Amino acid sequence: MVNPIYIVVALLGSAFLSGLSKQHSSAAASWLAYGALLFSVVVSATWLGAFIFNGIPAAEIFTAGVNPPFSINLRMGLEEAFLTLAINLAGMAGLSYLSRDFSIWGQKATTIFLVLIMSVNVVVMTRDLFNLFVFSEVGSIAMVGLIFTRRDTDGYSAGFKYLIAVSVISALLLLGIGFVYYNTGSLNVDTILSQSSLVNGSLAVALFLVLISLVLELKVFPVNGWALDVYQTVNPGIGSVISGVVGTGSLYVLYKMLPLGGALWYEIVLIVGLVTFVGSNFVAISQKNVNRLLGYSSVAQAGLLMVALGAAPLVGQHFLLIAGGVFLSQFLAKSGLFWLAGMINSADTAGWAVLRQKPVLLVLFGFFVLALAGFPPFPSFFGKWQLVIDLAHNGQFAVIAALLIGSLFEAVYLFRWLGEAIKLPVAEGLTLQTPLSRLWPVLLFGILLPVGGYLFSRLTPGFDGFLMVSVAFALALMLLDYLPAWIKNSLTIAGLLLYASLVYPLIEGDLIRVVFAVIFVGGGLLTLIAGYSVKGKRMGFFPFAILMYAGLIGLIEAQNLLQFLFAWELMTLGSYILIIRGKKSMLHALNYMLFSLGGAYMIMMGISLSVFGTQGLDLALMGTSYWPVWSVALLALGFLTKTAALGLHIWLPGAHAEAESDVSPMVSGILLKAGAFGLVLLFLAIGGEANSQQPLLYALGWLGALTALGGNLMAAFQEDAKKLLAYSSVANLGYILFAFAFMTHIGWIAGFTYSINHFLFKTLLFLAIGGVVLRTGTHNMYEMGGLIKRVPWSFITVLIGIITLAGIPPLSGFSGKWLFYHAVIAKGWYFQGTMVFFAGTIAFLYCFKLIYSIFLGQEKDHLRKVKEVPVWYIVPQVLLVLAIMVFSYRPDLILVPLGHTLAAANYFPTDPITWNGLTASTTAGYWNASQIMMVIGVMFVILLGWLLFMSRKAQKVKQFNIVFAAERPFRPETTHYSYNMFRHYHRAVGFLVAPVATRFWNGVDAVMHDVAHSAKKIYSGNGQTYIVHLLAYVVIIYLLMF
Amino acid sequence: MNQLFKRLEDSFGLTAESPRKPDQYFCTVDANKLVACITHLRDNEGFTILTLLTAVDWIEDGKFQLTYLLNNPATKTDLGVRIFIERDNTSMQSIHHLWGHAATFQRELKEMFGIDFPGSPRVDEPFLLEGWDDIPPMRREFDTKKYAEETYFPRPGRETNDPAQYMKQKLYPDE
Amino acid sequence: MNNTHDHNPEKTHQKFLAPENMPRTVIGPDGEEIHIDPLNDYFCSERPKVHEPANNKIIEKFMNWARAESLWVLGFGTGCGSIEIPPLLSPRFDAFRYGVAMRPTPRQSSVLIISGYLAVKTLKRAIRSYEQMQNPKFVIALGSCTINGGMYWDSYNTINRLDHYLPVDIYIAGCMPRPEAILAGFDQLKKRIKEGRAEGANEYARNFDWYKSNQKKIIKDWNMPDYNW
Amino acid sequence: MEIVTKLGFVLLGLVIILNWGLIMAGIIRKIIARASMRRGISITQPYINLFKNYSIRSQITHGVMFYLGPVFRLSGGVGIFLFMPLIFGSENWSNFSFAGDLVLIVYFMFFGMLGMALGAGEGGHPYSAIGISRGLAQFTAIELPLTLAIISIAIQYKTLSITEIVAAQQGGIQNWTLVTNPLATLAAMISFLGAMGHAPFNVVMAPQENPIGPPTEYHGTFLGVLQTNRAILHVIEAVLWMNLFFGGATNWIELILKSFFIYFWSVFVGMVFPRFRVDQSISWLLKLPTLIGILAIVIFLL
Repeated sequence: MVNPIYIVVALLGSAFLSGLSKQHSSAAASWLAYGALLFSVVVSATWLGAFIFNGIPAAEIFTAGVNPPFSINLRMGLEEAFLTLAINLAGMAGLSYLSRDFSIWGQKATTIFLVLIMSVNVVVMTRDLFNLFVFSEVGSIAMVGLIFTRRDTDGYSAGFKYLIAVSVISALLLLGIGFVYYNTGSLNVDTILSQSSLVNGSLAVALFLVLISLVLELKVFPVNGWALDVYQTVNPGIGSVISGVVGTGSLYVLYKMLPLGGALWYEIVLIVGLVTFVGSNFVAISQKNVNRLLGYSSVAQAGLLMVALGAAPLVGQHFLLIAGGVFLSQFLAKSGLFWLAGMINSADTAGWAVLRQKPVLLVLFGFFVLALAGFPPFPSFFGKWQLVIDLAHNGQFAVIAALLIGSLFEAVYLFRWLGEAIKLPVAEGLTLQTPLSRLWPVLLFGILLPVGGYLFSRLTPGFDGFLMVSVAFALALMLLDYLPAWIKNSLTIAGLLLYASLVYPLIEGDLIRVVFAVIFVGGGLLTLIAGYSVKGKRMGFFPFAILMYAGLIGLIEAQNLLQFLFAWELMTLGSYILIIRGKKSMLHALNYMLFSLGGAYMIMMGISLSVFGTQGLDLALMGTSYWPVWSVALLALGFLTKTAALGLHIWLPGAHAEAESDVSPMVSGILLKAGAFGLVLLFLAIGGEANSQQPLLYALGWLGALTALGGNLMAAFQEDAKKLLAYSSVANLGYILFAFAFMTHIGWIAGFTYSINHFLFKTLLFLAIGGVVLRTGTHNMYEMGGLIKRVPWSFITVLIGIITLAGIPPLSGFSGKWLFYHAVIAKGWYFQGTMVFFAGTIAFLYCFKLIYSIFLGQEKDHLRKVKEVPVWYIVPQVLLVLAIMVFSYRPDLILVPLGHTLAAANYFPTDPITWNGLTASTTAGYWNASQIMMVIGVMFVILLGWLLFMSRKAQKVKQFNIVFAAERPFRPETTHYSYNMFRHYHRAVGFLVAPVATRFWNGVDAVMHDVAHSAKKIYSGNGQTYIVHLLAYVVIIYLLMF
Repeated sequence: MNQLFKRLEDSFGLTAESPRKPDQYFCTVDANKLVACITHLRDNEGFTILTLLTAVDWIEDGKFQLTYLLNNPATKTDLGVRIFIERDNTSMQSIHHLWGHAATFQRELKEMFGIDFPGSPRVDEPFLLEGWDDIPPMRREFDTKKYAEETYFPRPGRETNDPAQYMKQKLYPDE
Repeated sequence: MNNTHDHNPEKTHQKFLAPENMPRTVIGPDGEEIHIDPLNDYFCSERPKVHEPANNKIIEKFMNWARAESLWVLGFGTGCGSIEIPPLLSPRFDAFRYGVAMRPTPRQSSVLIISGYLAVKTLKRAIRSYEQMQNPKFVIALGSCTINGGMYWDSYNTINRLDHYLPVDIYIAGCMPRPEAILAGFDQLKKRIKEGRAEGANEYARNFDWYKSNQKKIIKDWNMPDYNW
Repeated sequence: MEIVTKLGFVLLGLVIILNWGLIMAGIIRKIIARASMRRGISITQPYINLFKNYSIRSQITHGVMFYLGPVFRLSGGVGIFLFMPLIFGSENWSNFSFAGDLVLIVYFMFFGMLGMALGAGEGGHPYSAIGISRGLAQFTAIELPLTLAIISIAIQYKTLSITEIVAAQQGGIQNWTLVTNPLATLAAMISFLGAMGHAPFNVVMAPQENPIGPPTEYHGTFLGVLQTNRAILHVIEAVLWMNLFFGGATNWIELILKSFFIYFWSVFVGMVFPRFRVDQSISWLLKLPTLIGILAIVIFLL
């Protein structure tokens, strides 16, 4: 082992040498600096390796051979090794990144930089208070030096503000250290800690001064204006150093010192951190300036780490996992983001669209954003999860709620930013500067993120590495993205099948899971088949498609809540990217992401409420868990955001309608079922029929009915075919929610039938309509018309689709309706039931509008040469039609075993449906699907034959040969009755579809932005004000404490 | 009314005629002063309604007479303003900007007499005579009877009698 | 029937072609050019066919009986006679009892009543409506105007003889014939149908060129294929 | 052999229903005529019209759906017939009612509507589409009181099987739903007005506003098929109402009389009231009749 003191020596030495070197030997000097940093990296790495693999104890290093307090004593432990490694790595990468700037600023800059890195190394390792003070002063001065390298008014102003603020903080620190020494006679941290039992009044004040200055050093909200001004003005490369390197040092110092303050200080740090996290993220919502935004984000992440720090006594042994996960994500991601900002040179987030010129960087940007937002597979996901769970076990629900709200705020700006980068047009004159010296740090950190994620996933209790396989597969596909689409498509299909076959043995006995697995995997295969019609490379599609499907299958396979949430987030992530690929879908995708995250956080909150007092995260144990009503409500709401229940539905229509033709069925027919699956799990967990949540279920039943009505009404008034289908999905998920909320055996059978049917016909319809949209280039139904001659196959499938949708016998939609009627009668939810049936009749309106406006009526001039949709669209449709036919003819094939399953698991012990052959009957009625189908089929054929015989000589005429009051129709456009088709209906019931939900969410959005904008006003830009803020903060905390 | 005519005479050089009925007057103005005249009548003299716009073919004089019949709802008086325009390649200023419905009258005049009103909306669209390719039928040089006989397959054996002659013959065959 | 005006049908057709019937080119969704010839693309240009009566006499007789007893009249009023039709349906005359009913669409009607003088413009619409009716179809012409032009015999714009343009089954004289006369006319029509003599539709199809040339002589802006299906 | 007997009875029933539908239409029109001081058509006129339409020689077609539309429509009517038990207590006259209960019939009504909609749509005539859009819009509101009434009687009889509902009403007029559940009956009878398409709910066909709505383009055999369906549908829907609310029928005479009076109810109201615009009728149906239907359920919940 190399003594870590040599890190200091090497860095300091190289700093001196480079300072001494002349301009002409600058190359040698910079190589020397790299060497020193590399040396430091290697030293830290070897220590880290030794700690992890050999498990050696922490090493204490005493300089000058004297014991404390008369020497500098350093410690090298696991944390120190990890952090110094991070710091030195960041130093090396940062030096490379800044090398161009340094070559302009001169050798002094390199010197200052090395000194800075060295000082932070010492700050991390030192166990001596005064030493700590000295080196943090050294660091600060070096920092100011770096800030001053920007030689203009802004730079000087920011530097001075920094200097003043740091001086004030240092003064407090020095004062505190003096008092501590006075009281304890020691400056060694460990010595003081051993005496902490002696804390009396004056020592407490001394410790207060020390700790509050350390807290202030972390730029807590809202007294951080000085730091934000610095972030905004400095070179992003230096920003990354402030955020990554210096911030790390400050945090670690606080970690070291916090035990001095005792339990109270942990609480304070927790609260301060929480305020910082939520406040900074909130203020950042209305921020558009990239560097300042990054500043806010850095501060917020520091706040999050402070929360972790403050929660250390609560989380116990998981602390390193939590703090490490969050730290690693934010360290890598934030550095990476700063570096990217430097390459782009656009003050506005909108300028980041230029990243599309280098897809690799865009992917890395995505990595960074996702890591910050706490998405899997990145380390912060595991850290946050463990933090929430541990907090929940300690009953800290307010903290969890605040954390989740803060995270949601964070997601607002992060995903807005990501969306802008993916979708906005590239601004004129912006270019990406990507010299290798700047590229490799970003690449390195970007690659480290998933690697770190993998490591942390291994460390997190209860996580099964199996799920990571799919992530690895997606990453591999990302690397293969230069291949043609059909190869990748085949690979994706193969991967999906492989994954499904691996998962199948795990769920084989559980029919409920199998049904959903069939929906997810079957739907995935069918929609991916449609993907073969895409020519070219289709970059950035398949990795995310597989991610989404992996997430969906993961939901089914999940053994515990962590895996469930992991899969849930993977699915959200994959579908987000799929949705944002659509043409005008930037805002819709953002909406989708925010609602999904909101839902996911509600799920997390619900989980945390439910796991309070138990240690079990096992899904199998859920049934026995303790279920407070709020927990169930939150979980249900979380799942309902995915199924887009009324009020939470506004993200759906846009997202589904603007997505690509084969993505719409993925997200509408299949993805929505994830929410339904969640509900199924939840309702089973609360005990099936014998649950204690009747009032909540009653409310959910009404919500389902209202959703069905509202969704169908909205659908009837759409002009956009895909929006129509999307609203129809809203309504159908309302049916499903309604059916499951019955919590009776027959209700659940109806719910499953609906889920299966909706999957079948909605995938079918979206594929068919998507194909037509692909050919006609428009979503607007009134621009189409008469396409039956051009796309007969699509017409047939749409016809079958809408017959199924409308629940007309003999197709399978009717089975759902029949079960429904009987479930309603049995349950006694008459009025809700009536509302749902009313909604069902409204479905006719849009079914007719859909098929008539597109396929019947007058053919338009510009669509006269439309070709039949690609065969790759037809194939899955035909398969779906076959499935519908089989399910229509023999519903018992699924329903009978499903009934047994539900009854056998003691969830719904009484099975009211008796199957006599193919006849299903309840006490109230009976139904035989096969007989109905045969009777109707035979009758239909006979009548058709009769009419064909009678009209065999009919003259085929063309579109304008209609009776038009003895006139000629003017143009097809003026003769096709489609636009605003149900205007009369709107006049009668239009008041029901007033866009209340949209107005509400727009109001929320506006208020948030306004408040955030006002909140920003505390940052006046005046250095003196900032100091007043600082001091006032100290005073307030002091008053609060004593 | 006479005062009105006096005023108009000064401004527009109009020739008044004696009234046909107590509330119906006619006058003649120069064609190029017509628009100014009826604008004045509409805006200042209360003749706010254009009752009709019609034409008479004075083929012997080589003139078309256009009559703009205005009505003053306050005094319940009609005033017909006449102009004479040349018969050949004739055209007249449009007054559709004064009364929207004048465009319809003008369209009819164009169709039936061939009087053009440049700028009048849809003036070239046929009203009744879809696909007419002969001279406008209301011009007196157009021989309606001849046209009808040539075009519409007259039924052989049809007799036509002048009612006066016919009755005379019936009642007083000797005279 | 000599015609001094020299009509070149093709030239006239071009001259009066409606703007919306002009051939045009539109751009399809994939940028392809699509040539539209409205007359051919929007309208069926088949000629009418002769539908011979059924071979079996008894069946044909039965069918003719049904056709005769169920006369669905197209609600198309021309000239002053259109005011004589509504009283037919009033309680006083009650044409319903003879199986007469009004239908609003030519597709379902079998009787076209030309109720008075026909301007060329109206004739065009009457012909279009007649052609959209299905075989067998019958024409009743009311009043002297349809017989020989009546008081409009020398008008520049009113036809003299309907039977040069449409195959007329029954003429009902009068100016105008009263509802009683019209009822009598229906009775005559029924007789004709039952006797199998009301084959106007087939006559029209057989002599289609003659009818069409007569029609086109005065209707110069027909603006659709010869037969309006 | 059994299936042959079954088919025989089904066909015979269909023939009876069809003929009764045509005769009933004639009688009703005769009554209407007499009410407006006319002699009116002969009772056989519907037959003649039907024969006439089937004997039209020439036809045109707008495409495949132009054929399928009427077939769907007639299948809808015949299908309801096939799944409807006609005579209570008679195995032979219960058709295929063993295949499904009331829910099946309620949903099968849509089958014909869909067919009409598609066929009319293929005709390409804007008035057809306008008629369909009006009809569907109005139908949503018409179904609402009916649904409430059906749920009400389902609560009352604890079954959705038509046969059992009829069975529960046997034993005299005091057992009819009309007496035992008058509110549900009232709601359903208002629905019936809409289902029959007489005034005040006849804006769909509205001859004065658009040429007869959906079947604007239909003629000849196509129209004949639609007329056949109309004859069957009117009777069979009256039979449905009869089964649900008026004690069903134990023999053909009873069926014929009851279906006549039920159908006559819609004609009677139609003679008296003028026509609603479509938005008016929807608003109205969503108010009073819906309220009546809700009350019909509330009474059972109390």
